[in-house]
Amino acid sequence: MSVKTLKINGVDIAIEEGATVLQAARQAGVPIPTLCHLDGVHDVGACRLCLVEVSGTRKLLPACVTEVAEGMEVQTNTPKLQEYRRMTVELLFSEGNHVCSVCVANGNCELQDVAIQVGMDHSRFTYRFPDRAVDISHPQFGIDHNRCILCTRCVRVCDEIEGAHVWDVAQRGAACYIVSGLNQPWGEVDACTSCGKCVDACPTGAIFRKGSTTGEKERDRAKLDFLVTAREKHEWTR
Amino acid sequence: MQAVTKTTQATPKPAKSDHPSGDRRFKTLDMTMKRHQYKPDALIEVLHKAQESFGFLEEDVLTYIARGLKLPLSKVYGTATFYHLFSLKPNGAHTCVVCLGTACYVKGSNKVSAALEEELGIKLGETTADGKISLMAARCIGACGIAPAVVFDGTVAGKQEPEMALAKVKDWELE
Amino acid sequence: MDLTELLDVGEAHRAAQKATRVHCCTSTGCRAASAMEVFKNLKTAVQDAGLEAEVEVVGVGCMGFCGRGPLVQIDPQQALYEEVKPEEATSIIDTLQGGTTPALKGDLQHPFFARQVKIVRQHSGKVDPESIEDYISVGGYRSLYKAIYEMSPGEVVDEIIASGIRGRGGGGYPTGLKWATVAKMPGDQKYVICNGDEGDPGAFMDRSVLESDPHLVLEGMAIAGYAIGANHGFIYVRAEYPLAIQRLQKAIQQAKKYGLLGSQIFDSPFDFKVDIRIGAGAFVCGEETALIQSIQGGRGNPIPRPPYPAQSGLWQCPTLINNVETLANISTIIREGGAWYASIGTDKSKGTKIFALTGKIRNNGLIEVPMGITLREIVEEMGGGVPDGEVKAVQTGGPSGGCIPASLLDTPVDYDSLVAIGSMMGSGGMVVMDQDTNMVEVAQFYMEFCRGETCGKCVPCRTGTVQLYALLTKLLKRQATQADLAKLESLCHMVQETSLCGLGISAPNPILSTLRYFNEEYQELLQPPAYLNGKVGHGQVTVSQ
Amino acid sequence: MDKIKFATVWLAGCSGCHMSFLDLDEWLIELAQFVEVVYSPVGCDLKHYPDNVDVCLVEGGIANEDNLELILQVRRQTKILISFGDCAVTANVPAMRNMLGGAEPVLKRAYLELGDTSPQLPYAPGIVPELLDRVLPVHEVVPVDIYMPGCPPPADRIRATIEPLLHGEMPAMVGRDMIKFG
Repeated sequence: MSVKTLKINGVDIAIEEGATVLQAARQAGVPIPTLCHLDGVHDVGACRLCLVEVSGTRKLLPACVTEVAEGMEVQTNTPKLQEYRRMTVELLFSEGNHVCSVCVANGNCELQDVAIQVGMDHSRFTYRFPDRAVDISHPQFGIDHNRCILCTRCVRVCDEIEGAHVWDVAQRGAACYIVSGLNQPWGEVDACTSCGKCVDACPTGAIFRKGSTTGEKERDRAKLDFLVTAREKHEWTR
Repeated sequence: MQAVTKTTQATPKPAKSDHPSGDRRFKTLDMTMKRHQYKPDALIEVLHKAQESFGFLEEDVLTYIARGLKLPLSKVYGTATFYHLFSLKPNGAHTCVVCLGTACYVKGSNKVSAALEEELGIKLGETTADGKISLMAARCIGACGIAPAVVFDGTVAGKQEPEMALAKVKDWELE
Repeated sequence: MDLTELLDVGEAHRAAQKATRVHCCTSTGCRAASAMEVFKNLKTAVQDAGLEAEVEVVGVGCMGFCGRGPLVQIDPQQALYEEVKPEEATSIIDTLQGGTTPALKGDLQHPFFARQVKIVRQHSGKVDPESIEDYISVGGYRSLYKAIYEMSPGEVVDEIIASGIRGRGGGGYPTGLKWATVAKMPGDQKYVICNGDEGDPGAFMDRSVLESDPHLVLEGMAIAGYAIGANHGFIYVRAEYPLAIQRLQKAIQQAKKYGLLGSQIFDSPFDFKVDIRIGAGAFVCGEETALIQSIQGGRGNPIPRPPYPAQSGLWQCPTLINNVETLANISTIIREGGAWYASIGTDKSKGTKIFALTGKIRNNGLIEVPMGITLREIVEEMGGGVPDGEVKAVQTGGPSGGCIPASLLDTPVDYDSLVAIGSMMGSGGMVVMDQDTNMVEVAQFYMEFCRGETCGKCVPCRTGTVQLYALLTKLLKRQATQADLAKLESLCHMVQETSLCGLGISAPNPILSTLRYFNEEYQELLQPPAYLNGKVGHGQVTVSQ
Repeated sequence: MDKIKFATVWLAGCSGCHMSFLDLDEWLIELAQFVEVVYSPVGCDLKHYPDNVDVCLVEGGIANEDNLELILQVRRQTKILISFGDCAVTANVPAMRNMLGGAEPVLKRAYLELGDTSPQLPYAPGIVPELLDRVLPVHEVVPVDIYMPGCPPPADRIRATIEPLLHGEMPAMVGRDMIKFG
């Protein structure tokens, strides 16, 4: 396999052909914030947090789906990118009802972490306060749409790893929401195997284990990694 | 054609996908799905046919399609709700679609829609409580040359003043 | 079928034609003004007058002057009648025998008609869109024959490159380059998609082309298929265009019957079939990757490019996606040659473009003009200006375009000039606005559209459009401050630069262009911050938000 | 050296931020050497918000007419206004009523639907301030100079925010210790 060399923030990096800019950055220890990316499932390039500047193009490119190329020069943290990332996170906070203080994921939430990472001390955008539902019909889990950022990690993990395709996205635009089955209560969807992968995949407190209260959500992210490695490389031990 | 011969057999054996209700409209769906070789890619084509035959997409129909095309339920629901033309609720006996495209907007279609909303006591996108009239908005029906345009039960009417549209709708109300 | 047979069909059809043809428009616009009744009455009138031997009434596609429909034109006399009422049909036929008619006489020498250069619309309003023989009789499918038998696929691509034609769907990507890319891709299975999801409000060029001359588009698709090595094409049409769909269906059947679509076209090894896919009401499906998702039966969510559809499109196969108007140019380019086509238009924008001229303008309708004509020529000469008042702005490019102020009416209409002034060619909507139009309201109108049409996949477009709409609403309620206006502008840039697809990237254009040219209308709406009580406060604000 | 005129106000919040402020413990004594507390529900008994306040910590969102009146006055009469805690910064828990859509449905839900004995809407003009339709974060009403999130902000964060101000410097509101919500 051939190797490509590129520069990220001025640092030389060599990585195998076909790798993404995000993988290259991680290998080099350059932090790029992400929300919709999840190792092991396909990338959708939807959250736009991982946008980077690549010399030679005026367009900002999502690191998660942009393949490395020979001689590529990438900037991951220019003032413009910092500003746009912060705005993106502010937009996410203003779109849902994210009340960290009463959330199961407080202290263990990727949205909260990203807010800190991008330096968001407040949202300049008006909170929308949408009227969203909570579904606790499943015996073990619940989904609180107020906390959902529509990253679709649950949709992909359920389809691509578990193979159950319980979830999908319904409606469009601001009305989009994660739907289970034929818009049925989650607990009534036959396809659900109660495997809990969506709980582990959810970056926020939107999908949670019932019975956990503020700040108690824990997720075993390593389990998903393990499963993917096991299937792809046939390594069935941790 | 095969579907027709099947029904004329002495002891008709229902095809696997047949709907237990025996509703003929499901047969139409079967034929559409068969024409597309039950490929999951045909979902939108089949939804169009279902909407045409049933008037709207009820749960039963969506489940039937999901089974026929071997698709997850959530995917069928997600796709059906993505597109404006698919309706999961029944429409009124009459439909009145106000075009809100740019040319119509510049020529005052918002006044037409406001007048209709007031007359019918419903908002765009809603159906009157008696199920008689659905009031809808279109992004652009491409009849910009005769703006503002309104579509009454599928027939395009151009250069509409609020009074003209009201007169038409009032006729329906009297029916 | 071979060439002789094709020529014979045309010849026989011409021979059977009557000396006088009464063309009556039966397209959507005129139908809404009872054109079908006029059509029926004209036929009866011909019978009643006993003129069947020398006169025929033909239902045709769009003649362009949609604002004055129904239109009737008698040829070869070149007599045009506008706003024809059903009861005027008899007297119009009477004129053929020296009678007179009260029907409104049109003026074909008016700049609205005289300044047009018709390539795509060459047969519109002249041929019966439901008759393949009519199309063949005016030279139809000859270019397809020429491509298959007289040119290699590579030569066809070269001809398109030489023509300099750029995509008519809005972006203006060089068509020849796109064809060459797909042609070069490895793989046995490739597809041609004709994008007929004309969603821009205020635009109906593609509808008119499909309704008036469906075979022209089908022929273009087949030539494209031959050039890039595809044997299957899809034509994606909005469900809002039922007549276009109906006529296309008929056209495909007729072409199949004559062996002009399907297997072994013109008895050559080239196969090409065309299927129609009907949209279901989603503007975003005009975006090529969303359109592909939709053809594959899914939500119309765009996916990141690269890979471009040319590399990996429909079912991961190399796919050529062209707009209706682009494909409708192909047959003529092959017939007349790329060099001929390149002689029309400007240096970087070749050929002609159809515009839907609507809004506050005297002459409403469709016009096909050479690239490089100025907006002023279109609006004032051809369009006849604003009925009562003056042009304030011209909107081009729909929700992705911008509002051009009257002061820039001398801008030539070509891809690059329009982008330079903050708008875009778009698919061809051209909406004229006068002094009664509030530009902030126009920006809000477009943002409402984008907010409702965003697919919801990427964050900036899904939530940014909502926030932009809210800020414009706040402005119009006279509750916004200077800080809000600054926020509006910075959010516009953010949505433009970070959105996943063209919808989001271009959604802020109507705001940015009105901010640029009509800034005073925004300023007038601003309020001082409430805490100042209308005056400068004693509190010193060190950091403002 | 003149002391810094220091104030704290309590709008729509639970007073938890003020409790956290009191958690500064012995540092409060140090703070007292630098500041003169001119208005505060926990620090002094003055009833009127004075002119020329240097620094004001604002706890809570803007939920009613009273909050609105006070915050406008605070802004006019204060140099550095600090949004103190999540309710001030995001409107937080008090704003969860916003999802119901407005003041009227909230009052109906609280006083009529859930009223056990004699359900009635509160009405006491001039005594009970009217609810605003929406609970707003402070910066939606007036400009804010420093945002200090947290529910409540831990005492260390409060100190790290105020301490630089005592020396005429602005605090750096970055990193998990300073700007984590919740």
